[in-house]
Amino acid sequence: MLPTVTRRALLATGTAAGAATAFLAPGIGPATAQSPPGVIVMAKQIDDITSLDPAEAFEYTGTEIIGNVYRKLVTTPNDDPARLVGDLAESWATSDNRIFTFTLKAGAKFASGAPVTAEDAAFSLRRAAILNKSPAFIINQFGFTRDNAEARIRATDARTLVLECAAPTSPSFLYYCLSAAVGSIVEKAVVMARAQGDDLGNGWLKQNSAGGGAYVLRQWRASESVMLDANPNADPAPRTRRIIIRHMLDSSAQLLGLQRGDIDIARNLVADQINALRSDSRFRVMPQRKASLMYLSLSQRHPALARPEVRQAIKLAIDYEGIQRNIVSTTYAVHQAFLPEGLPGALTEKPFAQRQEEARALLRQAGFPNGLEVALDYSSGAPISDIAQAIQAQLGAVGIRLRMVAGEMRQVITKTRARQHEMAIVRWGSDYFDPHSNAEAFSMNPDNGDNARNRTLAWRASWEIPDLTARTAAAVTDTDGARRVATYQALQREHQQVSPFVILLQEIEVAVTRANVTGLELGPMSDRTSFSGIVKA
Amino acid sequence: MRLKALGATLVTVPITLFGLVLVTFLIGRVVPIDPVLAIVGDRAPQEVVERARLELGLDRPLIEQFLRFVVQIASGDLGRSVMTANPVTQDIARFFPATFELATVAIILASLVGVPLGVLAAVRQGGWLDQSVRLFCLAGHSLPVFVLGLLSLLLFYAKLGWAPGPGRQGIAYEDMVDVRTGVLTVDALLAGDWGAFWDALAHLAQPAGVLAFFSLAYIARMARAFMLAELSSEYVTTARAKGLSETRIIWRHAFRNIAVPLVTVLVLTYAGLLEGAVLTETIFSWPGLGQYLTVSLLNADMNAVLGATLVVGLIYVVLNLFADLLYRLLDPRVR
Amino acid sequence: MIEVQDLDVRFGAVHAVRGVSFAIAAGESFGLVGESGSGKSTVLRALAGLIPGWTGAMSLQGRALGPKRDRTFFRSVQMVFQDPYGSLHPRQTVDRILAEPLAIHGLDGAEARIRRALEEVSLSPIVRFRYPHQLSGGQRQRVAIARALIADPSVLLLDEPTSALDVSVQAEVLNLLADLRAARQLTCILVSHNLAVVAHLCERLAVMQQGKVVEALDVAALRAGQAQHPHTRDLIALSRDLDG
Amino acid sequence: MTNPLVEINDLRVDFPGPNGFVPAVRGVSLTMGREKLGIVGESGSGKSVTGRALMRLLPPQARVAGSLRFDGIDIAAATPRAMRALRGARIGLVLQDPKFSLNPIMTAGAQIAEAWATHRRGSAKEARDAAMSLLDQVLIRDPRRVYDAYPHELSGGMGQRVMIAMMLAPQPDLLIADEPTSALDATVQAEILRLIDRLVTDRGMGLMLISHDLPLVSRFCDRVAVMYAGRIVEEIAARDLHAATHPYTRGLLDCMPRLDAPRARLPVLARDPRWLA
Amino acid sequence: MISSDWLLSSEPASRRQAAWGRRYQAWLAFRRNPLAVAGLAVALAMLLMAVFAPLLATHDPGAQNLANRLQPPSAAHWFGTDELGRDVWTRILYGARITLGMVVAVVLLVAPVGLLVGCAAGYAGGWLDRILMRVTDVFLAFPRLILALAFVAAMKPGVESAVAAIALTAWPPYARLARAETLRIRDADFIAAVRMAGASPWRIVLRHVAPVCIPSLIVRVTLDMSSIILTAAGLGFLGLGAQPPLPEWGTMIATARRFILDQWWVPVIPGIAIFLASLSFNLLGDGLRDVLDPKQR
Repeated sequence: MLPTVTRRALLATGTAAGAATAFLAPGIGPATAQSPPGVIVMAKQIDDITSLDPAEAFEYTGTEIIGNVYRKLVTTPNDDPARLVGDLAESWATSDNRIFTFTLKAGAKFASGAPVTAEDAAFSLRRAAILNKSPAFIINQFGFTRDNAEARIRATDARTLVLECAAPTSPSFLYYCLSAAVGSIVEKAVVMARAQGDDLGNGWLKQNSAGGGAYVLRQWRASESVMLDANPNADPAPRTRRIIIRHMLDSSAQLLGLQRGDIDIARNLVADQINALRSDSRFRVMPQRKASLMYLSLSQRHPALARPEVRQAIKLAIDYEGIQRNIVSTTYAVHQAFLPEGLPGALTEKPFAQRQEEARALLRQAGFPNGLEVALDYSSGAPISDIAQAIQAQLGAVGIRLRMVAGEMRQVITKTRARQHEMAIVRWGSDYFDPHSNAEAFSMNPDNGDNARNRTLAWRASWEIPDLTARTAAAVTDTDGARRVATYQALQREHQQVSPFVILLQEIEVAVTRANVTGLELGPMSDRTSFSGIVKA
Repeated sequence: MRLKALGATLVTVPITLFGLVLVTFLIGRVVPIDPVLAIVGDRAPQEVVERARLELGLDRPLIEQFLRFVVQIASGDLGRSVMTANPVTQDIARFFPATFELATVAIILASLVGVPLGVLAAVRQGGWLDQSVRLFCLAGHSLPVFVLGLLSLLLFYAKLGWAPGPGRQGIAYEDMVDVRTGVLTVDALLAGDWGAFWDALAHLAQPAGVLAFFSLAYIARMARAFMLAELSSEYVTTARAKGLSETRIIWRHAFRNIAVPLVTVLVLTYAGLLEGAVLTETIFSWPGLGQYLTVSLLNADMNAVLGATLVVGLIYVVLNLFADLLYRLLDPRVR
Repeated sequence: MIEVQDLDVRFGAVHAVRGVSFAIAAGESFGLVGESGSGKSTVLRALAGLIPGWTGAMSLQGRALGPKRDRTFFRSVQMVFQDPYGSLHPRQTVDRILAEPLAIHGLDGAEARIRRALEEVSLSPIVRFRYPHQLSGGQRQRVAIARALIADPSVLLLDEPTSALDVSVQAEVLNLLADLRAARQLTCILVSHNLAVVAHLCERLAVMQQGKVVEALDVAALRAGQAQHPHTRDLIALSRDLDG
Repeated sequence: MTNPLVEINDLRVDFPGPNGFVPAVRGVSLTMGREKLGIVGESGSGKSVTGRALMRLLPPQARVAGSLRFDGIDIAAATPRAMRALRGARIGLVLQDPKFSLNPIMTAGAQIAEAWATHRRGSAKEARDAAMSLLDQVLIRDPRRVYDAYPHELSGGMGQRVMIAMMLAPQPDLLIADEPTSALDATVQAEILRLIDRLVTDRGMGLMLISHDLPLVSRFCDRVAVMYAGRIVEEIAARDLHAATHPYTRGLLDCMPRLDAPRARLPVLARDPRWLA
Repeated sequence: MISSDWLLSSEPASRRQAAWGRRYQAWLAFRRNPLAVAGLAVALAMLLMAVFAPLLATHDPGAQNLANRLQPPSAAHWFGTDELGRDVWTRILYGARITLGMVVAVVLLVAPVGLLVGCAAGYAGGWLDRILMRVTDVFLAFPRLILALAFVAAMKPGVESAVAAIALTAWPPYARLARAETLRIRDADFIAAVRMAGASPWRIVLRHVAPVCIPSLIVRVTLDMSSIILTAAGLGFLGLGAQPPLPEWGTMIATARRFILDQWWVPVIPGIAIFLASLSFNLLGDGLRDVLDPKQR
């Protein structure tokens, strides 16, 4: 998934910080303005939205909105994300791990009032496969293509949907993939009525909705606001009539608005601001681990970084705890495995801590008694730039001198995608709620050539791993859920020791609401964040 | 003579715009951000990436890309923005009124304060008033506009609660007034909604004030300089010899003479505000053209960047032309 | 020495000089008289090569002059301008102003030449390192004359050299010019609106009106009241009227 | 004549320079009635400063000492309001170059009408009529066109007529003309001076004609005061000018080239430091 | 030898004495404006701070101490510590080097180019003038910050790019100014006199026209220094200026602005530094204008 957008990261750093509270000590602050009753106002950086068509949207905010406007066949509850539950589907089954049958619940309706049929579901999945936009691979990895989608995704009756995969697959893998935003069910009649040429209604659906979720999209103004109105046919009905998401780039502006009562929920406060609000009874701080990692990528093209001792030395030179505690205390947690906590199979072991002597010894052993010099690409916004500087100092202490190359977030990504970096700090969010999403990225590299078709993160680091690739690929097809989890844990342990990735931190999303606002549910993936329970007292 | 000069100026407009397109295009091509990234994301399969690259025509020779782009612009089509999924023209129509409103109010404020200050400073040249006006203006011009904006927000919004927070409009009025011109204050008036009007005006006050304070120095300085030159001229002596009062001499004679160059200064400052409010728009979450341009640029959304730059350049050129015309109109000597 | 044939100069729509012709022998002093806007200065500037875009023919010592003049031309032709305040570079000392032509033409002995030039125009050596704004109008015009003569030209073009000066200073400058002319056998063209000044310095003169030479005559005839053209007679009458 | 129109007694004016004050006028005393007085001197002799001091039009940095009286009124002590009532209404001032001394963006007529309206009560129409009639009086053939013309559209001579009309509008008692013709061609120069001469004579006003041109002044004035380096070195009736005694005056008269009498060398003025004493 | 008598002599005996006398006169005039003198003093103080930063610094500007972050001013840390526990006083000192260095670099890049382009265009006229002025038009028609942003984005964020970007946006007004000055004097008699002396166009432009433009250019440059500082800070604010860990003042504000209320000194101290530097250049330029360029007052 797209790492959160560029400038918002730059500007997110926020200004006014929690200290605004100093001005606004209870009772002596100016009269608090109030957002209108029955309306929830949420401040968020929403300039990453480029489309609200579920077959196309692939960014945090877009999928979050889609998650509230559409329903999927299956989903996972946020209180137990490993458990699969039906959303529109009542039941699902497979006999051979290749052909899957879903039975839809009776009585579910779209916002238009029309009932949700299996044909709508089949149409939605076919549509995603045929349009083949960025997130389509989540569905297409089961063998669906523009040409065969019609035949392999079928509604056999009003409530029965049959999916025919190209090869046997782990059922949980398929179900988790279908729970992604791209698996959202759209209303065929409404969408096709707006179709232009062969766009299957994509042009219209970018800015409109045709779903059955808790809310309907009333209006999206790019980089300005999103307005959601309650879906009259929703079941259960949302508790708030209207939700307005306002684009606020500056975290301090979000904080001030929250304190003034102009906004009910702030989504992009930074660590120091959150710390200051924690003890304030007028606010509620809600943390939620996200399936998003921050890591160092060490290009294996660099001769020194290709040495296992050097990689290990770097892993041992960094003060993970110090960075987390001092720089990103509330917004990141130390995490050292490629599956983020919350995803099935995530490994919580942290084998690395700062051991400078050991690191120096490893460097000497690798033949660098006088240390070495490496370029570090990083994006220039906080907190990454702070972290980068801390890492520079910590690696410098063991003799690895970093040449700092700051850039735009997308610039760093462009560079790593072109395999032009030596060392880079990058973030990675899981694409869908299955271990394979990250496993594929971090430990598969089927073709290390420059013209490879599958350019995973391992490919970007030029890490040639035929054995790991095969083992990771095999894990997907493992139909035994428990064994699959165990396989992933083993992979992660090995990966921690040998990989050219120094996984540093896992993101914690923190929403801060006013005390009278309840019911916001943050999910580990943004399409799991639910607005339907939000209510203002 | 006059028409000929005007004609010559008009001929330069397309040349300037062409240069603008060329430079923007070149910058767009060397930005080390993959434009495809903004469309398909970081995780899209290689096949999707390549298809997008093909659709954008990025595989063609640079010259061909440029020519195609020029032809497309010439036909009035600025393409579609990747960021907003809208045609760029439509985006600009939406973002520009916000900037226009902000810059207009700011220039009005700055002129209303800056011009009299400058004139008074000139009249009392060397006196304490002159010195304090000087210091005040220079101080305003020495403070980074983002610091000023943040401090203003903290003081007037957070601490005193006098001004509404960032944004163009209170939540209560969101989507309540029909968009006709895109300028919220005007739309509210057209709709006869006084509440919405005052709300929009209140939201304008802070960002416009900050912008105005920043431009004040330049305007006052120029007004003072022009005024000093006029006050030492012979016709002012004549006016004094006629027995006119100082007030009349200053405002009816000298000021009317500086009005012409001053209008030019104001128009150019205004052009600067229309294009240069990026930082203010950022601080005050003002959905204007400056913000649109910056975000597009940092996302390598080149259609949007090129389109918006072109429009801003066009506005600048047109305003320049307008200043020129106004000069010809107001000053009998060049008629 | 100098021949001007059918000289025409236009500035945009303004036809400033219309078919002016005259010829001057070596060592002769020739005057051009007229009111402001009569085109007399334009003729002089065209001759000096300071105005592009003229038509007609001009020659110096038999050699035709083109639109561009080379360095040898500027060795032999020099000019003194009307406004001594505007003709000296405001940021250069007298020394630097006088040294410039020497540097351009690569003449040696700059030190001696500058000292001699100052002496020649009766300027005290103490003004040498002053800036123009530290000099009086008469001193400045002397510097301008020294600059014109420092590279030993044979032709001197004088564009209203005294009209910006007080009468007492005018007398000094006119005397100086007369002396220098005699000493160096200079060929001079003097442009002035003042008939008396022209008569004082020149042997022959032409009267200009609206870009045309309306009458050419020698000074003796002028003094004898033998002018034919009414404009010339008007000028003479006024001159006598105001001087009388 | 009971009261002299102008009484100047030991006027001294200094201007600030980079190294302290520099004297411009050093003890000028002068009396004039409703006559035509010429003040002559070379540049820097202080003649213009004297004229402007009388109207209190010197820049504020100037230091003025001595007494200035106009029709018995103490100029130095007059309130700004009283000064405004004097300026224009009782003393007019014609400056050298109409290109600069007229407001470039007001029509000629409007500037005349303004001068009239400032000192007379009357409607806009009356002011306009008065301006028209004044333009007529300064012998402008097409007053209507000139009324609506901007200064840059007028020739130098026309501009100077407008200037004169403007200064005569409130019918002052004294007209100070500061080099009124030195920016003009000789042909026009004479016309303007004759016009001033006639108007002043007709109205019985006083005229203070300030000029560097001694012969010219002597032709139009009754009396000439010759200034040198900030003081008056000689006061003489114009018709007696040929009998001037002061060597400076004599020098000024002699040093001009003459059309009727060729001279090989021009006599040069030898400045005597004693003149300053 | 160098006494005020020697300098003020009305009869200088050498070119050197004349030139210095002229400068001394300007200084005497400048000295009469107290605000300008204050500006000069502050600017000089900052310059000295920059030059002697290693001597004045109390710490290593890069030394981090995460356990000691955001400390208030104290005896150990005169201006407190920043978000990574570095000494703010030391970083301000070293920041002066970067900020002033950027200013100087921009000026050195821009002023000669603008001067030459403007003088050449103005003096030559014709097609050269037209081409050069169209080019300046293009750059003037650009939104300034956007052009700088685009340029920095096209290269990579950092001091060099910021300098280049600011220079790119700053030269057209200089060219315009120099051209206007050149046009004003091009037809003056003293230039005609030099032409009459046989000087080549280049000699005229370089030795006679350009020196006349320099005073107004100096004034403009001084006044622009403040806007260079502000633009650099603006780029830093948007994350595209000098990059951490470089202690550039604008970048320091940008990274520390989130602490403005609790640990105010972290963003406010560099803010004050920028304000003072900017104000000092503004005052200095304002005073210089009165001395060097009286007609523009």
